[in-house]
Amino acid sequence: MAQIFPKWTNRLPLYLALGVLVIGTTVVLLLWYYGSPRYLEVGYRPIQPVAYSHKLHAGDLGMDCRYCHTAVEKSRFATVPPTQTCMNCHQLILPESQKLLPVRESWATGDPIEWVRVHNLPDYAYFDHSRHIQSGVGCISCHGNVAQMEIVSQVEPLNMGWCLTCHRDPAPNLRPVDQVTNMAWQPPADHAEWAARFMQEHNIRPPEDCSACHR
Amino acid sequence: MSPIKKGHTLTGKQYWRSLDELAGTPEFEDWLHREFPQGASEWNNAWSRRSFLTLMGASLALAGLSGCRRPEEHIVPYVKKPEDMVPGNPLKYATAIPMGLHACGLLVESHEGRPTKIEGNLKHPANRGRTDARIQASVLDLYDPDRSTVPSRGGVRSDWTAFVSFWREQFVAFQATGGEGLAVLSETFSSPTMMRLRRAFEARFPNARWVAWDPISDENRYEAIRAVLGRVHQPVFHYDRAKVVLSLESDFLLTEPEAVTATLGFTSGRRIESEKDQMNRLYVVESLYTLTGANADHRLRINSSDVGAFALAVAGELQRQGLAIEGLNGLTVPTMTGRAAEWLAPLAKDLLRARGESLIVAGSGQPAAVHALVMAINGALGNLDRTITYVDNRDAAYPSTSGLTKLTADMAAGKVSALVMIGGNPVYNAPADLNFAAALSKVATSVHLSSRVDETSAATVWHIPRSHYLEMWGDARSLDGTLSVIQPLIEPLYQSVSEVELTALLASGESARGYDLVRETWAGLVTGNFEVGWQTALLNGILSDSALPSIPVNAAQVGIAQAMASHGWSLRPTATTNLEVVFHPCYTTGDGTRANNGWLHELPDPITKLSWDNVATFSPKTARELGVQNEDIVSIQLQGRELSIAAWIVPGQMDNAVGLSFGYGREKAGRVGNGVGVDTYRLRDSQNMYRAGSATVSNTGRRYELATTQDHGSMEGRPIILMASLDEYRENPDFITGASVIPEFMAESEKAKERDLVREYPSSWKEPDYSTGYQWGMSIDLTTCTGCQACTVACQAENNIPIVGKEQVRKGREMHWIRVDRYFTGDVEDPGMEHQPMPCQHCENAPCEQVCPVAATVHDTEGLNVMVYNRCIGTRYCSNNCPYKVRRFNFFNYTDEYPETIKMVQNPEVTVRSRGVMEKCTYCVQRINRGKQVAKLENRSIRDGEVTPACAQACPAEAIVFGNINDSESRVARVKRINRTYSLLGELNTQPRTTYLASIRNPNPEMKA
Amino acid sequence: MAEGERKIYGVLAEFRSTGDLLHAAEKMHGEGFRNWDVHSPFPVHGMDRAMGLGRSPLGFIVGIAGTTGLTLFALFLYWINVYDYPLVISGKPYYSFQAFVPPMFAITILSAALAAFFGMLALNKLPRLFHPLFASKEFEKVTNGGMFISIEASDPRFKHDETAKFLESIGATSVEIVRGEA
Amino acid sequence: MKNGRPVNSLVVDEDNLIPGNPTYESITESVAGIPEQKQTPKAWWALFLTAVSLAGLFFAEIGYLFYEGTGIWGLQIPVAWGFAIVNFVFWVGIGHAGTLISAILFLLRQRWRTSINRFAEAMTIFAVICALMFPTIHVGRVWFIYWTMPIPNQMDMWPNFRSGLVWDAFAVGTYFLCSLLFWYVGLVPDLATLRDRATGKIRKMLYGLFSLGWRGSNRQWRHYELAYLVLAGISTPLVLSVHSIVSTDFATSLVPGWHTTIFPPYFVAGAIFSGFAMVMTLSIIARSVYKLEHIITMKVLERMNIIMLVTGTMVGYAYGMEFFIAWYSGNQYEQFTFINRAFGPYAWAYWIMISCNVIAPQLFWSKKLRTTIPVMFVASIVINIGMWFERFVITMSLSRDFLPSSWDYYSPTIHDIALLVGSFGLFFSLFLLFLRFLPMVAMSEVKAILPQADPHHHTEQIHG
Repeated sequence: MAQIFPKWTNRLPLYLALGVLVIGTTVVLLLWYYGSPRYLEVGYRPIQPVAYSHKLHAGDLGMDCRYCHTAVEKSRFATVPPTQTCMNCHQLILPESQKLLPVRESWATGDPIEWVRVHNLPDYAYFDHSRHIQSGVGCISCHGNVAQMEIVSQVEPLNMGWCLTCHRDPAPNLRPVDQVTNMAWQPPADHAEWAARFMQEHNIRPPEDCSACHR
Repeated sequence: MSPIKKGHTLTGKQYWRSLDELAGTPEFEDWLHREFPQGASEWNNAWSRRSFLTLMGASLALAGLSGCRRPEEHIVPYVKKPEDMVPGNPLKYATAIPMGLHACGLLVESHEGRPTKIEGNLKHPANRGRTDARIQASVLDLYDPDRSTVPSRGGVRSDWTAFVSFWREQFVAFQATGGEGLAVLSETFSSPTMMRLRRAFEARFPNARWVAWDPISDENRYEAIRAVLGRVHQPVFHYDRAKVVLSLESDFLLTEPEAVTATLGFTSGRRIESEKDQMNRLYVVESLYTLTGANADHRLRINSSDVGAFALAVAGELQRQGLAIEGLNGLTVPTMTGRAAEWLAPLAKDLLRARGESLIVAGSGQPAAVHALVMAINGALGNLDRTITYVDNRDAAYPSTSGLTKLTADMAAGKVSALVMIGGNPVYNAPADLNFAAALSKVATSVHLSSRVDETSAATVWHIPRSHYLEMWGDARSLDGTLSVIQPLIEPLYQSVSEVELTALLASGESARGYDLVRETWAGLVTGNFEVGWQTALLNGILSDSALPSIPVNAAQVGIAQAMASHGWSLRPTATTNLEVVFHPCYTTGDGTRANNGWLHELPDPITKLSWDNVATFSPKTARELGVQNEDIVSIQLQGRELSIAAWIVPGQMDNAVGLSFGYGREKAGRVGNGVGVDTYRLRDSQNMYRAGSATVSNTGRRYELATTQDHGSMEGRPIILMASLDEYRENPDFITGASVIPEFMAESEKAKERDLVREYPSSWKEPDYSTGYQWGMSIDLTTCTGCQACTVACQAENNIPIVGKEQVRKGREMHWIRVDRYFTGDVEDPGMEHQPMPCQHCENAPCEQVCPVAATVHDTEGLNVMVYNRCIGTRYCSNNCPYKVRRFNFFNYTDEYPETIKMVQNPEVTVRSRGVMEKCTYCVQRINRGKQVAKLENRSIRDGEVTPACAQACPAEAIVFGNINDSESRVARVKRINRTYSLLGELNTQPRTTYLASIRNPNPEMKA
Repeated sequence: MAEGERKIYGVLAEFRSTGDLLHAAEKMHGEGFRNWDVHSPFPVHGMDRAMGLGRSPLGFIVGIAGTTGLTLFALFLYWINVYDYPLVISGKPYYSFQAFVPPMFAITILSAALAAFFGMLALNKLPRLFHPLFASKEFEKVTNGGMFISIEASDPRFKHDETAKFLESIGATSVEIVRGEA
Repeated sequence: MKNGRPVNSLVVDEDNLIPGNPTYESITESVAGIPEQKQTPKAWWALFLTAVSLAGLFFAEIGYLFYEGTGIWGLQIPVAWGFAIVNFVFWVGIGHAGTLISAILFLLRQRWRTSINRFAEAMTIFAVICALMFPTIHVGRVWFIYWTMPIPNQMDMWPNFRSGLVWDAFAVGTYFLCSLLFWYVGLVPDLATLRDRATGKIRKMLYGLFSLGWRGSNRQWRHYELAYLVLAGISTPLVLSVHSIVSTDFATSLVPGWHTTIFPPYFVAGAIFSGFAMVMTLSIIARSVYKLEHIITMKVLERMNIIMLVTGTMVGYAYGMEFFIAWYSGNQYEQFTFINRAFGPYAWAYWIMISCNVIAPQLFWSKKLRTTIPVMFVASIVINIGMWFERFVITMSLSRDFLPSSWDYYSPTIHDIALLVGSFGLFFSLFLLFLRFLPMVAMSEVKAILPQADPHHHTEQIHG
């Protein structure tokens, strides 16, 4: 009669312990997955003002990346091409196409086309395209097989840990410098030995220093 | 397919990335005009790069352990890309900065069309790649948000074409009268194009007049030269050729226009590699404490008005010692007393010993008489054509106060119907007795070309926006006549014109483009194929061997006595007991034109270490007598004019002298400069331009808070700046050793080790291996460093260092990555002064690193102590543990308050720091990385001297050397091996990568200190 | 009342003082009861001996937990500083363990403390919010000043009335039959 | 022997710790009676409302701080640590007395502790809560504070375990948890008492819940006592280590005036000193508000005063020793720092510290003074002021370190002061809630030291 709690409450502590255990782990795991760039960044696929197809140009037509992204070998930025570059061909090819209307407008009015940035590093991280190209890191390593993308999307997380994995062991991502833009290139059987030699010759020692990317 | 991820709500434009590409295009200018309607005082702070860290911060916190769902960001490419421009790689263009009658050659760095950083042009003889703080800061003036954007008539928005048509009418009208009643008031200039157009103007309007005037100038010197040589010649001082220099109140190392050139030359005579080398010797006679005085081997404080008498006494002594000085006869040589008397004999002896290699220079503040006398003495000492040459610069418009006086009188008398002012700001800085403003109100048509609607523009009918020199075509000669093109780095941001374009309009009635005008002039200057010559000139920044030939000046013709007599000049000592006011230009704001430049305001004065204010300086003795202390507001009466200003005590200043600097108290400078300091021009009259006796000073009892960056001026007997005289150094070349407070047992190992001061003590564990690859290090020579602080501003410009404002500086929160410490040495009443640049020392055993809880500051493999802003959480522990206190903390989001234009000056290669993070000198790691990139592309290693931090690059004394200490042949390695090398606070075993070369002075052994 | 149907949990006897309690306990132990217990507002000196209880194993649990915590943390520090991301900090060795002593110590203490707390609860089978004894009104005194001995019906030597008598014989001031629910 | 007390007690002078032969029930009555009061005393309300409004100020200030940034404080370079750190060290120090009384005195069988240990422990917990606030809010980017904890992240970065601040995080965090467990373990039997006396359903439920179904069974007491002993055992080295580690924030730096080996013992002494002062202040208030003179007796207060006298003198010795070592080291920076402390711009703070911490406690040499309530009340407050200034003086060593060029003078802003005052508000709010709803004296422990609690009490003649 003086009992405050019914008998079943004696099992509460057990349930509680189990509950905490289960929920705790789930929360951690969820955070681990949904909180990570692999989820947050990968798959970012904005619609561009011009329905430009990398698949068509780089893939089917087999244009080289550097035709448009001219500065990639000389500069930090790969650079998005000026309207001029589009017009070089499209004054003759499909001059009437509806898809190309924004381009022609830009060309006429001089208002630049506002492309949406897909691969975007925080401003405190300084990535230099030219140095990676020179060291034989293929475009595909970071940007994925753009030549197969109708609409470009982000395929790698591009977070610091991800960068470090390659900086700590670059060999798998190296290729002959003349192959960097080749999306179809496959590493030969003896890639490992080749990479070792290549790193030797070009004295490739990817820095893990903070100062390499942050200034 | 995965859904398109929209960013979290991030309103406003993302300027940065886009701005990079946009700047300089027409769209951008439209935007600017939208952004800054004339006189707009409020601006909106859209999100932009500078706030990125904060932003990422907040969102990172939201998104847990990783990056955020980022905002949608746009890339705005060019429509037509300008050729030879690769986005991401800065370009450098050669141009020149006009400085009145002088000019310095520059290489300006431009990012995607935005000039961001100014460097010296190595090919230019005037500054040989070096700059000073004023030049470094001039890029900020370009983006000054308070510049006027369109011409205005009677304060109403107008435009250039309107003015052109207006002027056409005037033009026609004046042609009839040959320009009767038409006058032009310009700044001094030394420019072929300007002179060509001026002549055209004068030809067109014979009855018109053209007056050139600067509030602060060498007019007295020119007057003397005219009196003695019959016409004005430009003197060129070759400090590099002088063994003995006597400065009679000349601050040639800082405030004189040719400071950079002079510093280069002077310090080249003081750079010593070992105790065997020779040093030049500098005597300074002055009443205020100037930076030149601070660098003197012997300094004599004396009343400004007695300097002339002293010069005459020196002349007399020289004669007594057997030097014949022409035309001195008839002048009574005054007798000196006290230290001045003790000086004469040894000084004269030293000068005689260095005949032809000595140089006496009088300050611009000294009357013409003194300058004339100095010419005579220099002549007699055989210095003419050696350490001093004269050139006949026909392209120079020399200043004329008498011209201004006459013009103002006529204006007041209504004789002037139209006045065109090309630059200048006479309403603010004309001598008070001329009452220029009143006179101006009598002029029917007044036009003012000015970068902003300043005091003068507000009083004129027409205001025409003036182009910044980085926006305009022009040309300029430096003192020796070397000719350089001024070519624009960017299209004018606003509807502004250059002085050249305005003058052209005045002269021809037609609006012309600066480019054509300059080319037209140069057609007559370039020999051989014009296009080729022109392109080379543009490339090199100078016209090769355009330096003017020196005019042979015969000492005999220097008839000083006659000149004196004819002009009624006197050198008699004024036995003044009452207070003497001595005016001097402010190093930073100059004559006041730079008063809206935050970098310059925040830069502390090298002597007082005060920022954001000007003060009346007193010697401790005088202050005691007047019962005045620092920050007391004193009232100064002078010839019936009164001024209230805060007092500051400067040990070593002459007693009974009151130092007042120009350039403050602007009312229409802009949001930065308005109301900063006190306008001292109000005390100045045309008779006493630089000094005035019989002032009375009283303490008002009120106080005014001043912001100083250094509260304590004594070294407290600590081994901070190690010093010796040249003789002491020769006796004991290793005087460094044991000079610091190292305990005995350590001193042993100290002696044992050979002189590479990076490694000092045995370590109790295995130290990291720095023996391979690049190992960066720096050496700072305290012997040559003058303390001019060019490094400080250069660093501020390069590294996006924020301006924090007076209140924050007063709190002790200034952000300069490299500060220059100033210490007084010796006697309290008449002390010596030492300066020490203080950047991060990049200790190998950096105390800051071990205390950071998040490893935000660590070492990299090249020995840099790196500060990772985006990892920093802001505990400030590192700063506490830094014995050099070189770390700076963002207590607020300082850059947040910046107007958008100012953000355009920021260097995209350097992260803009957000609130709550620590920052510090990085050895300009962005430049190191750039150097590595270039080297990598060319598949080689970085050459010595290829990578230079902003401070080293600017330093006009070449005191800072940077490089790879692993390469024993590199300059820095060699300099570090000099036996004067020591590491500051080395006994803490921090093992700094930045070391100092002890300060050596070269006093005259025959003269008592 | 419903008590009739309710199953007997055991007998609860009250005693006057700690002295009586102790002696009673000695006797109980002598009689060889197993499922019985002594209840008092505070631990009674010498009671463990009287009831013939050995040392609590809690000590070992704590000791093991402490050392495990220490070892794991030390290994973790070694891993992050030497393998995962070695950084040159103030020119010190990667594994400058001297500097890691304070956190190691803290972790040791922490794991020990947690072990002590949760170990104690586990050994005492707490929390246990329901207990048949709480049914007794008298029993409320136990946290105030009351001294009790309880014997569970499950005890092999438990005999309804005899046990009650026995308890009175060893000094119980009152004896109560406690019933759990059916 | 009077009222037949046993002679086997470890403490010689134990006569009437609890005067007037109380019964178990009377103890329960007087202690448990307080939280059961139907009518909350006016005095309590008055104190509580003041405290809560100050606590409100505290959190308002924190809000403003997060909005504006640390610039609202008087901080600068060189003095980059100001009130926040001073307050942190101060509050951690306060905490120490609690653990000391509960743990160390327990191990030393100092039975007189039982009347004060409960709220001394409570005080510890609340003080540590206040303390933990400051290092958290004083960082520039507080939203990244979790970076000081080893949590796996996308940067592959870990905290720097060489940093004194990380040590702090671990030490103080551990300290907080252990104190909490220790306190709660002690509470369980008393909560059971409240449970059994409770009338209202909710009170029954709550006390029932938190007393975990305690039955006072000896099989439970057996583990319980050992757990309590173990916790006391590990808390002892912990409490000594915590302030030692806090002191290494300063001692492991190279700032002259910080870089000293004497800091750990000297900080611990200081902590105990200030902690006891705070306990004194609180117990005087508590016993007068709740009429507990018969439980918190003059004897107890007097013993605390003696401890304050001793620790105060130890602290005084440390002050002296600092100067001696500075001179003896022959290091001019050290020497200057200490001369500067006594005669420099912060001399005022230094002499406040000396007079409050070294001179004030000397009063307690006199029996008369150390047994007069008003004297000890004032003294206890004065001592805490002094101890706050000790931390202030030490922190201000920053204002003048190696290079005179960087010397500067730090002066706090209104916000610095508001946060300091506010933290007291938080502390007292929590403490008053504790007084209102929990037994402020460990009943079961007090009962255990009553004469009649000893089984051999009446019967010892038999065992001759």
